[in-house]
Amino acid sequence: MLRLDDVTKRFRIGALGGRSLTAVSDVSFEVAPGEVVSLIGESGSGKSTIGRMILGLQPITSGTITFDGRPVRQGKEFYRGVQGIFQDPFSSFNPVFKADRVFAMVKDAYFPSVPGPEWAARVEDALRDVRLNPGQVLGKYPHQLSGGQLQRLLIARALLLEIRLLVADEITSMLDASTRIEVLNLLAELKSRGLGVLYITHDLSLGTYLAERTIVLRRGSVVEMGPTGQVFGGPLHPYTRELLAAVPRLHQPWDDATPVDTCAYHLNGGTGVLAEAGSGHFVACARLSTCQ
Amino acid sequence: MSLQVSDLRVHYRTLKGDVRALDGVSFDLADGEILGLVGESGCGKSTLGKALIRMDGRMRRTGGTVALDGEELPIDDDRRMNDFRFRRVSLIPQYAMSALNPTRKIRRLVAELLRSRGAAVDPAELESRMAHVGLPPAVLDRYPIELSGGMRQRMVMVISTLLDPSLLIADEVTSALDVSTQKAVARALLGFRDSGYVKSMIFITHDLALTHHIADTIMVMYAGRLAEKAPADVIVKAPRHPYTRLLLDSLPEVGVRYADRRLDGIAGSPPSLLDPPAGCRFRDRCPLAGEECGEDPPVTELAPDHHVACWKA
Amino acid sequence: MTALQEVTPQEREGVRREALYFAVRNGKLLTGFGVVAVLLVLGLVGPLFTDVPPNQYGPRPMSPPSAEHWFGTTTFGQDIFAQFVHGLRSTFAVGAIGGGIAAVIGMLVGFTAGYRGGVVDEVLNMLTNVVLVIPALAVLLIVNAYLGIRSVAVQGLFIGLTQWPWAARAIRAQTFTLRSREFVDLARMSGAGTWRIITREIAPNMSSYLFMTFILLFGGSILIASSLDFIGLGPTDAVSLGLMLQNATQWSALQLGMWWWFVPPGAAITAVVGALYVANVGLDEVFNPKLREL
Amino acid sequence: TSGGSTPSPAASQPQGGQGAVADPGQLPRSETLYTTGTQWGPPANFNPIREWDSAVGTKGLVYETLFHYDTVNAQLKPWLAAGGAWSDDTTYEVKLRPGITWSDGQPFTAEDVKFSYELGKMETVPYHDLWNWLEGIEAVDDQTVRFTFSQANYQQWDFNLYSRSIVPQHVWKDRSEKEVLDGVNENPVGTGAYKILRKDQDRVVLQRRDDWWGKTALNMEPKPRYIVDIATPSNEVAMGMLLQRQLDLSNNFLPGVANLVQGNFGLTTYYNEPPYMLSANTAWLVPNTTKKPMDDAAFRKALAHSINVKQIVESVYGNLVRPASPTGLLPQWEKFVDQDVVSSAGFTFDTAKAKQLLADAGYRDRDGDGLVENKDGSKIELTLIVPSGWTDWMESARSIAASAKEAGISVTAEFPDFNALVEQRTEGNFDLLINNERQLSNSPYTYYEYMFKMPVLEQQNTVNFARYENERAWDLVRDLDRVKTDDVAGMQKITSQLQQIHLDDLPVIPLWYNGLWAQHSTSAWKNWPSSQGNAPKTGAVMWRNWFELGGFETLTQLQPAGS
Amino acid sequence: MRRYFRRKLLVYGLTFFVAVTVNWMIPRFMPGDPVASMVARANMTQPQAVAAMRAYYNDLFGFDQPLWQQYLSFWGALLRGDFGLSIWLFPTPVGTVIADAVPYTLALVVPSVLLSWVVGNWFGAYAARRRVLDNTVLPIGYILTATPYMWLAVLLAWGLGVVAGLFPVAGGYSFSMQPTWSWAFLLDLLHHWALPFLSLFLVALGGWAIGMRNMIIYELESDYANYLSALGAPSRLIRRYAFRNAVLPQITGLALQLGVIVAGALVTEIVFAYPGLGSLILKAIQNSDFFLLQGTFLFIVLGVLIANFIIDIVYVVVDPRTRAGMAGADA
Ligand SMILES: Nc1ncnc2c1ncn2[C@@H]1O[C@H](COP(=O)(O)OP(=O)(O)OP(=O)(O)O)[C@@H](O)[C@H]1O
Ligand SMILES: Nc1ncnc2c1ncn2[C@@H]1O[C@H](COP(=O)(O)OP(=O)(O)OP(=O)(O)O)[C@@H](O)[C@H]1O
Ligand SMILES: [Mg+2]
Ligand SMILES: [Mg+2]
Repeated sequence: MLRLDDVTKRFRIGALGGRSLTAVSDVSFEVAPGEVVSLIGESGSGKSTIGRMILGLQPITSGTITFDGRPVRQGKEFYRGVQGIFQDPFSSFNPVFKADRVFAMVKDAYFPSVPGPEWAARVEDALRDVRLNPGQVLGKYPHQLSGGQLQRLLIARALLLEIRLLVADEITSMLDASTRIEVLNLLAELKSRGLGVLYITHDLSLGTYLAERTIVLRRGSVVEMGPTGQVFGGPLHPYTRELLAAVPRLHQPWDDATPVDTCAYHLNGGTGVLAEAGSGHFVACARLSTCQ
Repeated sequence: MSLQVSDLRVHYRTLKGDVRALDGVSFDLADGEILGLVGESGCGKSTLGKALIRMDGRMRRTGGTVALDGEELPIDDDRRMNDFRFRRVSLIPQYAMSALNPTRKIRRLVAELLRSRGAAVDPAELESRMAHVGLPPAVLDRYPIELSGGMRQRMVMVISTLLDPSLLIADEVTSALDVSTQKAVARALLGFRDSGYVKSMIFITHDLALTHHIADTIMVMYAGRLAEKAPADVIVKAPRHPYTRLLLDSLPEVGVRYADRRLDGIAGSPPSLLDPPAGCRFRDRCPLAGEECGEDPPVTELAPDHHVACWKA
Repeated sequence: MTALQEVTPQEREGVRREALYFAVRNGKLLTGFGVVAVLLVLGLVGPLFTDVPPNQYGPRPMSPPSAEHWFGTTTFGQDIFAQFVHGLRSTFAVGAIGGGIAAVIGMLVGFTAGYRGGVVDEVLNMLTNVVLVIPALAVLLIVNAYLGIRSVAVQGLFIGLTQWPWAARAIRAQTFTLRSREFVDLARMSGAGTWRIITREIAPNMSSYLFMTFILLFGGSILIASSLDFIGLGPTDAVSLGLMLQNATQWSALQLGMWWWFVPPGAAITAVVGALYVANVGLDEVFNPKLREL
Repeated sequence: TSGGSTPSPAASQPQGGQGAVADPGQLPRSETLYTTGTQWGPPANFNPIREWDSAVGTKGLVYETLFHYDTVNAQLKPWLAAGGAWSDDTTYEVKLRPGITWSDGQPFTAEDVKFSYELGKMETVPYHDLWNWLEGIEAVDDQTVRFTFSQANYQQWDFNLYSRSIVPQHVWKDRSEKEVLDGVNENPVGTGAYKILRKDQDRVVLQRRDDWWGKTALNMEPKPRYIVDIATPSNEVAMGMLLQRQLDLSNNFLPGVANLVQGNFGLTTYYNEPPYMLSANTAWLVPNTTKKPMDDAAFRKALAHSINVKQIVESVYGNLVRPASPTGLLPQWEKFVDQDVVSSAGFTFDTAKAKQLLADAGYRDRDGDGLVENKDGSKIELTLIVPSGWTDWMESARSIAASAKEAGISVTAEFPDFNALVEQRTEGNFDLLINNERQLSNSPYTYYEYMFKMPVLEQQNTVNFARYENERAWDLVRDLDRVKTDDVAGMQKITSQLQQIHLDDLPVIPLWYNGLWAQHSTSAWKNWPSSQGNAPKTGAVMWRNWFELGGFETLTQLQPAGS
Repeated sequence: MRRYFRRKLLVYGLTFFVAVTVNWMIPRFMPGDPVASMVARANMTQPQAVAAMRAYYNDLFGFDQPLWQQYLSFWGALLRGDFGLSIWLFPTPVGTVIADAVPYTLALVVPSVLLSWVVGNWFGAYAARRRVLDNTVLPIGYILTATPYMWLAVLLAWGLGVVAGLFPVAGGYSFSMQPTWSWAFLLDLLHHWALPFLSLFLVALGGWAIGMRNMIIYELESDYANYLSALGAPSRLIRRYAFRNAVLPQITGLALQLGVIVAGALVTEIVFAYPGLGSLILKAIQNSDFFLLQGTFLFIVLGVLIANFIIDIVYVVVDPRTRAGMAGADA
């Protein structure tokens, strides 16, 4: 369904100089219908950039991204099938308008001919799907709603379009623990209805909760990717291991005993060629054989 | 006893009335102790931190006292409080990334700050503390903007503790960092306590798991009040307050899969602090709530050092 | 144009209700708008009550303020009060036209540059800089001298055409921060076009900022217009405060002791512009919680 | 009359004073005359050929002419020349004064005079047209110059005698045409009573030459040792400086100065009552007679009757000017005014009469808007242009427009940029304008030349902007030129015919006499010209080309205020 | 860094090009014929003489060449520093006219710009967040910036000049003086300079004070200020930091304001008959002296450009943020 081939993105940065920064380099992967792929990596590793390129919101420097075989590009047709939800629910709503304007915008663009009452019914259905009480959320300003409510409004909005791919960029980072888990549960239900999801996060625990497959990103490059169980159960790349070791876990102290071995990843910055280490499990490590 | 907070009430004055962000909080903090402060967003964690060092213009103490090393802190007297700041109480702010004046080199900044507080810089000591958090001395000759976020964060840690304060308040110092930096910073904080740079510390965060790793004691707050306070392991392993338990339940662990075990959140949302209802404030969301919860639950010491404010605990 | 700060748009709870609350309690805002409103009403209503045409010669030249001539008369016996109220009108008109045009151009350029970015931004930025660096008054002098300015509207037009760059710059910077907001992307994903996003998503978010920009442009236009009038490049077919000043000076009003001819127009310009600036600071305080008096 | 308050005198004291003499950089106040009102910007050149923009005093104080013209007694006054006479109808002989030297010590001779007039042979020199009727010049001996004419235009010749600067041949002889016309002529060498001491952005400082020939030959001495002529950018600044007593003579138009003259400010003018000033030139309303309906003399007459000149004189000028006689001839030419003609054909402000004249000529209001239409029914919408920034004229133009409207003629005042106005005037694309480009001179010839000069060209540069064509009038003007200047009766005969034509046809409508603006402060210098007692009757004026008309003589009559 | 200067230079180059081109177009495409007005002023009557003069001046100013050639030779002359001849002050070269006037204008503009900037900033910084000062003295700042330059100037000239007699109202130095290197003369220069300077200074002062006050308030709310006060640093130190950081944007503000201040100087010079560029420009306009106008205009543009360029460099040097490339939008 969605396919990235050797996608690279470079930014020009700095007010004075003409330095350039490679935010994403040579990333390739696929997302199938009904599949949740989680994209994990530290801050600034290029996760959001990938998401935005998939949504056509940012031009690609090189490589191709196709959806159903066609290159992505802005336009009504494309967005009918692909939608995104961003990190910050508060900034996803225009603060000067009522929150339900996001529905009106969808109607204006995609369903201009649907009569008002019917549209209202559809909106209410979608809201109930995301377990929101329409009476509680409609007609309010964004600041009058909680982060979880806003988040679910956005998901409901996407549902109205019967999308097939959702790019969910850190959609829970602002939420407290309990709301967070509710949003994740909702995504899981949608997935079972055939929705493909690209789940972007830097929180490893959340990544594993939902995803079939996991992609670990470091400085814009994929260092390891494969079925979630394999990546977390038997991480091959030292960086993945280090990440996992740094995650604070409730019932288990930080594992100081697992020093990160001085391997190629430390010596040469970790760029290796992606090589298949197991079925569907790829690692980019120059010393894959020794590490294993 | 390094810090004693008793029945502290701090309100924010707003147009619509007072926001009772801290509504009668009491706790003690021993020398050498690290207190982890957790709780849902908006429950008053930062308010507590600010109240202990510098109240902003809208904050007003409406009751309670704070004593540090047996001496009462004049927390609502900005001028008198100045004597305590930095020397006795210090702070690593939430905004540590932007807490350094962008147009001064670090060395000069530190020198000027210290001189203004009547202290002199000991270059050797400074460099050794920097080394402690993994900062090379060369950092001193850079502008803050030339440092990465994590470096700035660590530099602020060093600066804040230069005068060996008794109490250090660290407010969400790690939430903007990725896991590996987070770990390094947390380690450094522990090291500061161990080296005696600070006597005790309040570590404010919303990440229970992280707190668990560095705090000796964890205090859970809910809607401006204390919910539960106990040694870290106890909170994690044997929580008594229903809120603490639900909070812990909704934390996914690495490796936990939706397909395997579905986690649930806490339904509902905390009450408004503008005009909080009488009685237990968690009542509306609490699965155990009963008749008696209409009354304010007193804080009781269930076990040594294990304080809980709940009728059902 | 000095007092405009870059304010990140606020989206705190109840911004608007709160803003209103502070607005009606903000002394600066109330004084500022109060003064402007009084003078505006005087300019709008005044001419209806003075039946003498402002430039008509009267029988009692050079007379000091009296019950008959509230502000006295000129060397030619013209009623200064009549000129004053008509002049206020043109002053407001030139402010509105000049400020309006500059605001529109500034907004067009600023929004486009800030939103589109890239090459468009570079080119517009270059244009802005070019216009910015060329001293506006010098250009206005030349344009005025050769094309001749007949009416307040034309004067306002020319002022507007030269005054926009700093506004464009300020708006560009604001747009820059807003365009990376996620609701803009959301709008795009709802099929909205560039123009629609700018007008329906971005602009409403900076309405207070835009308003403040307009206020400063308004005041600036009045000052520029008065300078032009003063050096004899004012509209020939109109009465304006600047022209009154020019006439008063040329006919040596002060030297001949006719302070009542010279003082009111200058004082009124100062009052209007000063009040606008003060109101602007007040607005700033209302919309920016950080600046509110604690 | 103006009510209002009379301002009180300023508290300031005259600056400078005796104490300052010790300072070499400072001009002694009691020996220095401060003037302004001629120069409006930095002094650009000292070239006497550039009579219109050379620095103040270049002609008159530094360079001199053969004669001066006495406006009071209406006669030429020998200056560099000891005398001159027509030896026959077409030959004029000038005898020069002996013993005159140039400021560089060289003697002044007949060759210099010959050379100076022969410069006019260059096409671009302003008096080039002299050579249309001047045949040749001969320096008979060192003191005698003989001019031979193909056609003797006596009136014009007298004008040339007191208008043309004599320049030293030994300095100028190698100059090219470009240098003669455009040269700055730094360090001018002249015969005059002053030399240029220095110049700066806003001033020219002249110093008296104590070896000036006139001291003995004319028994005259200009009193100020120094003259500082200041370029003030505007009248109000001049007024401020007068009030501060930093200025002795202002030749600016200072509106409201009547109040100051009446008040106790030590300011005087020629008359101490209206019109305060002598008259310098006539301001005319010039209709474009090639356009409808200004091509109709009846319409022009009606227009003339509609103008309330009295109101302009009183309100705009505060009585600083006086209304012009219908002939427009300056008061100094009063003897040429034919009162019979004036009373039969003259006009006065009379709105009813104006309406009557319009109606009689067929201009009627057909659509009831109170304004008349053309005979063919088309609307009349005239614009009256004066240069933008000329405040008094702008006000006057507004007044004319208003009073014309009263009579039913639609006139709007417009104020184009001066340059644009010049273009319209030159091309003839205007309806009405105000003009005053002829000054007082030795002969009404110059006045009528302005009015009737033919042929009318595509571009009219300086005269006959009305583009009025009347062969007979032009013939009369030329006849006037050929009358000897002492034959007053002969001149009168012709001028009265010209007045008849003028008043019948009104190619230009005289409005008022502009003043010879001169307001003097008595704080440092006294004995300024005045109508009263035996004070000098000459004009106190530094304007270019006016030194020969009495301006210089005024300087010789001044007395230090302390004496 | 290099890229930054390249871009700046490009903008300046472009501005200069545009300014010069507009400038060149003025006398050629605007109504009114400069030669006609020169001829008219010379008071000639004879058609032949008029034609001769016309031809002569057309040739002198090159109006008889094809336009493109005029344009090219204009640039050529310009690069040689030749601005042509003034019409009004014929035959003085425009360059000379300007050179004579410029010292006066610079003497007026430079000190008033710099001093008002320094004093205004200092004053605004001092008043910020100090209730009494903020509410009593700063309104004066607003009034001052809102005052039309000429109104204040005329009031000063009349009040302190004519009525009080403390200052002269016209001229660059006493008309009785001759320029020498003596104290008396320098004093006299100062005496004449004082009022025009004061009027420029006062108006600009208010603007800077307000701008600075607002900046300081923002700075005092910033994170680093909060941090410092949480550590008990005295407000003196915090204000010093705030001042330094707030001054940096004011430097760019200075560049932006230059054009405005030049305009103010123009009007002020006219009021005080100060023999600088302002009076020249006015007269050039009134006398349709296109060439002088061109020259002065170019001169001002050049001055503003150079000043801007200097400010740009200063800014990069003093603000470490620009060097690290974090300053965001470029100036
Ligand atoms: N518009 C932009 N211009 C310049 N650089 C950018 C831009 N957007 C992103 N970057 C840079 O690209 C890199 C990747 O950014 P990205 O937002 O994709 O990271 P991320 O993995 O989503 O991080 P986070 O977890 O903090 O959201 C970062 O270094 C960032 O600074
Ligand atoms: N300046 C203020 N004015 C009014 N109310 C405030 C102000 N600051 C905080 N509050 C309110 O006080 C309560 C406690 O805020 P506080 O910042 O202490 O929460 P917190 O626990 O630190 O939350 P977080 O985890 O989001 O940092 C909240 O309800 C908040 O809305
Ligand atoms: Mg991101
Ligand atoms: Mg009619």
